[in-house]
Amino acid sequence: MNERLKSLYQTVILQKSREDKYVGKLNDFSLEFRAYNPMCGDQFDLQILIEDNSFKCLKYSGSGCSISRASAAVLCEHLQGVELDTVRQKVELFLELVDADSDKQPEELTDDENLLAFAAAREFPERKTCADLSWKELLNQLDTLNQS
Amino acid sequence: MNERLKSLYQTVILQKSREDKYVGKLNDFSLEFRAYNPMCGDQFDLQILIEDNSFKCLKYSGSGCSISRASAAVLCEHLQGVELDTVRQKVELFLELVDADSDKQPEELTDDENLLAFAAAREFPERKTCADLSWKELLNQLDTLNQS
Amino acid sequence: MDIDQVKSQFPIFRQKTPTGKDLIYLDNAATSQKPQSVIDAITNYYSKEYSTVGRGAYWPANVNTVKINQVRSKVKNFLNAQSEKEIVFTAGATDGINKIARSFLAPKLKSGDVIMISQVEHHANLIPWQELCKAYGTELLVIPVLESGHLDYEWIKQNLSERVKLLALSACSNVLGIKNDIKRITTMAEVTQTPVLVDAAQVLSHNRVDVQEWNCDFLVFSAHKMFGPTGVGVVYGKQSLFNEMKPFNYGGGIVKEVTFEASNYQDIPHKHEAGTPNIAGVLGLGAAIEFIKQLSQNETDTHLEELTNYALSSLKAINGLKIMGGEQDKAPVISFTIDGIHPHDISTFLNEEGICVRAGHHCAQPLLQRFEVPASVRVSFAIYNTKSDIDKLVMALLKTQAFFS
Amino acid sequence: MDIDQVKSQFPIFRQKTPTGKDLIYLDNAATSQKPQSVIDAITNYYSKEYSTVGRGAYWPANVNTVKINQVRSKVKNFLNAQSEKEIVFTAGATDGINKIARSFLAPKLKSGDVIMISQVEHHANLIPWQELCKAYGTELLVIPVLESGHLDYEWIKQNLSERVKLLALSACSNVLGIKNDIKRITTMAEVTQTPVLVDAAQVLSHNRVDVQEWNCDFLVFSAHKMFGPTGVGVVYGKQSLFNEMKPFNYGGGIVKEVTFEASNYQDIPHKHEAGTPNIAGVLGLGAAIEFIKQLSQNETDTHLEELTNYALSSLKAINGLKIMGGEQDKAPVISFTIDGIHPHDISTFLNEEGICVRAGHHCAQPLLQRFEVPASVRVSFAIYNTKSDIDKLVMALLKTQAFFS
Ligand SMILES: Cc1ncc(COP(=O)(O)O)c(C=O)c1O
Ligand SMILES: Cc1ncc(COP(=O)(O)O)c(C=O)c1O
Repeated sequence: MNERLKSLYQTVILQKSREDKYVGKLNDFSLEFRAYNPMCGDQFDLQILIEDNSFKCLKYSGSGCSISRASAAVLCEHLQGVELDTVRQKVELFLELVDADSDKQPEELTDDENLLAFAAAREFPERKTCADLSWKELLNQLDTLNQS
Repeated sequence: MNERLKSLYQTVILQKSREDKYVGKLNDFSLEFRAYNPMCGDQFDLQILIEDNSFKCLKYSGSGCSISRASAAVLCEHLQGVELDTVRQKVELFLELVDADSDKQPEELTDDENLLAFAAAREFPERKTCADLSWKELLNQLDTLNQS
Repeated sequence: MDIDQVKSQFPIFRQKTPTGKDLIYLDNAATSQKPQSVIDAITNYYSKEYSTVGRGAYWPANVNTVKINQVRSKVKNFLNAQSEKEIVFTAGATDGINKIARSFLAPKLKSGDVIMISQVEHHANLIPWQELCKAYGTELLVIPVLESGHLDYEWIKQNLSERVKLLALSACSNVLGIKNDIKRITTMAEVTQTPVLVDAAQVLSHNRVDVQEWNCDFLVFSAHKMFGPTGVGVVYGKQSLFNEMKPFNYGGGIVKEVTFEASNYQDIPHKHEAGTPNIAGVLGLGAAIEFIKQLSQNETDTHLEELTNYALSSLKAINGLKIMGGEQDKAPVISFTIDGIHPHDISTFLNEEGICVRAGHHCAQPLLQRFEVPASVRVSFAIYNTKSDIDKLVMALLKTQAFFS
Repeated sequence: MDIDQVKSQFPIFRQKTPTGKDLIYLDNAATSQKPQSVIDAITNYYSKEYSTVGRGAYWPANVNTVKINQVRSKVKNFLNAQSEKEIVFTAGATDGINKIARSFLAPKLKSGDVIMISQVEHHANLIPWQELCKAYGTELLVIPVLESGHLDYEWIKQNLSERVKLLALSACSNVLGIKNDIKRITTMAEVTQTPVLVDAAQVLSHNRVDVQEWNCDFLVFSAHKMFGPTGVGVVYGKQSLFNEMKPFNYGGGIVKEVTFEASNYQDIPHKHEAGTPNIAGVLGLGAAIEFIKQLSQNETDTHLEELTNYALSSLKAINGLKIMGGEQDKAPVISFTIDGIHPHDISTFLNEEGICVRAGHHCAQPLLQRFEVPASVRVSFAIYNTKSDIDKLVMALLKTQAFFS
């Protein structure tokens, strides 16, 4: 096991990909969308309940590699309880974290270990789409929400 | 003027390309066809009067390079008076004469100087289509005649 | 056959991967590596005698025109076609299938007609027909594939009818690696006078093809999967069909006379080759055919069969590894899954070891749905692969498994 | 600019022709020679990091996927397009025009509609429209060309109407070398909301193009005429049009979800790029753009203008030589005839001197009919040509004339 790989699949990612805390369906939700990567077949359905102007409850279901699963799980965890106003900012921060073209070091962006784990994707550009699949689609949804 | 070119454009070819003995239209003809090279635009209309089972009279009109013009002229001259039975043989001999892939030397095929002049086309494969344009189309016509 | 000697003709294997490993290239079903002779044919053309073809009476245009015709002849012999007129150069297999769909089939389709394909088709041999069906109210009939990866030949017999206006079928699945019995199918199709198009994309690097023996009406392939360059392929078509159908494209080089009122077309195959062709690509394809011919077909067969069998038994020994499809009529293409590890993660781990495999749906989503697998790992072999490649693959898989357990 | 230094980047000029002469390549309007950097981009790909793109998470597939996207970006900047989404790779200009004809125009045509082209069009930008007219009962309106080689702009204004569903026009005639005023035409076409397709095949090796300034809806070109490889080209299209239209081809890489019932498509530009692309071609195109960018545009302009003017005055001094069209808005392309000598014979004589020119109708038969010329000789210059090339051309023409008189 080399160091590059180790950093990509840190304990955080392996753990989160196995956790089922956020796996499932909501009975009641405000927003539902599918994050799908046609190149590899990874596919997740995300559901979000919005109440009191914040993300009250999030769930995901579907299948994908360990990185995309962990990323969906961390999305749910990280945005749970977050106010609508600050959601976009948090999503954009995550997207910058995994973006090898960013001129900021990951540590300058956050000290949240669960998020930082994904920064290793910068070293594996072909896995970036796994790391940011659900996040990118959420950003699209926010754009659509804003327009309507 | 190098030797290769000289042999291609021997006096025969230059002369025949300027002769107008066979240029024109027949009032009365048995066979009329167009020899056309879409790649270079050379285009000749040939008319043949067949009487007493032989090529009685031949004429051509149209435009083309000196080699294709000379070749049409020599076709008319060479086939004038020839019996139907032997036309194909003569056409095929000419086609072999200009064919670089033939394993016969031109001199083995004929001692007719007017025909031999075209053998230089063997050295200029890109001019072969000029040398054999009218002849090839005549062969097509003979095939069609035979079938009908 | 001396595989080391063969492999040494492929310059890519001379270097290390970015992680410092030997390159173990096992994605040959996607595209194959290039021998030096193919690269040289291209470089030579661009640096020593570059020109267009078909027009231009100067050197080097005359030389290149002759060479392109020679390659056409080589392709004709390679496929055992009857004539050079049956060989049309395209941009690849996908391009070829789309061209036949538009120029041959579309103009004669009417609602109520049927197009038949199979469940193992690559998207390239599925979506063009699906779109025709949408546009013309035609029905798409799909030959079911058995658990073994074989087509249900009985089903074909029962469902073929005069209504079927085309049967489009791959000679070998790019996921399961199971070869279809084309001869058997064309024999059935003859009865109903259904033209048969063969997608031969997967077979030409390892199998000889004889279009006369197969008696197919069309056959397509891409050069890049048989050691040739990208951006070039071939459509073989029977002369009568090539003659009757509309030109594949309209433009320069296909016309006899043109006025603003009308144009008439050159004879086949030129009628179907509008525009400046991929000349470097065609020359490279010629060199690729020479490369294949210079290998002994028997020894190639034996080598690839041995490799495939060795890989099958080595892979099956891995706990939780499942191979898709059976082992009969098997080309050197193996798809599998491993319990609890996603194919994409496997691919990343293997890449660190310099091993290239494909993870995903391999442009055959309906087939994966049929086998109820969202994604698989695919390994596929070519003449330059060795048993040692497979040993390293297995080792790396075991290491990956250890990490994820 | 140091032309010797530029020329030295083109390996083909290092050798002699079969008749022992220096190569004087004057058929640049047909295709241009390749600099070493373009050849290297291709060789490097095939011999050091060959793989497919878009799929495959391994080295070198990941590297090549990034590189292809970089070339897309380069093309976007080169044309000053708004977005990479507006750049679709094709097999060449002919391929691009056919694709727009089929995917954009055909589905919306109805009888009574009009397609407008001009009298100077290459067959590639004539026959696809002619065929659509045949199929859909559409009318083909042809903009007349004046004796000067300029279009009749007044005529365009008078004949443009809402009925005109596309105006397809070359930026520069490949026979006369006269550049058309695209901006003026798109301004007129805006009034009637007629989409404009620009055939830019002839301009990219010597002119900068700005699709936003031109405000054209589509633009096509081939890489091989701008120092790039064969078998690859580009269609630029405005995003809204690319979005609304049918995919150019159907196959792998363009779909999101596929079942046997239906498929839905990826976002542009990928929606229009089915199948394995001509990867080597695209990489070579990237290198060709770099080559052009590295030249100073001003100095290129000056050099080619000087060459063209020098050629015009030298040629005009030859007795009986007639140049087609005028000298205003002239690209480095000159067509001429010489009294009493057929262009084909001229070409053979020049070839003996190592001089490559084109003789014939240059895939523009209707234009030659318009000028009542059955065939012409065409010379066309690129950055590596010199005044000495032209001197040798003129000498050889005089020798030819002497022989035939
Ligand atoms: C069976 C099959 N058909 C068609 C194709 C398409 O080939 P290309 O992408 O070269 O057009 C492929 C390769 O991806 C294939 O495996
Ligand atoms: C003006 C023009 N349009 C289109 C083409 C066709 O280009 P290609 O043959 O590369 O498809 C050419 C070149 O022959 C041309 O000069």
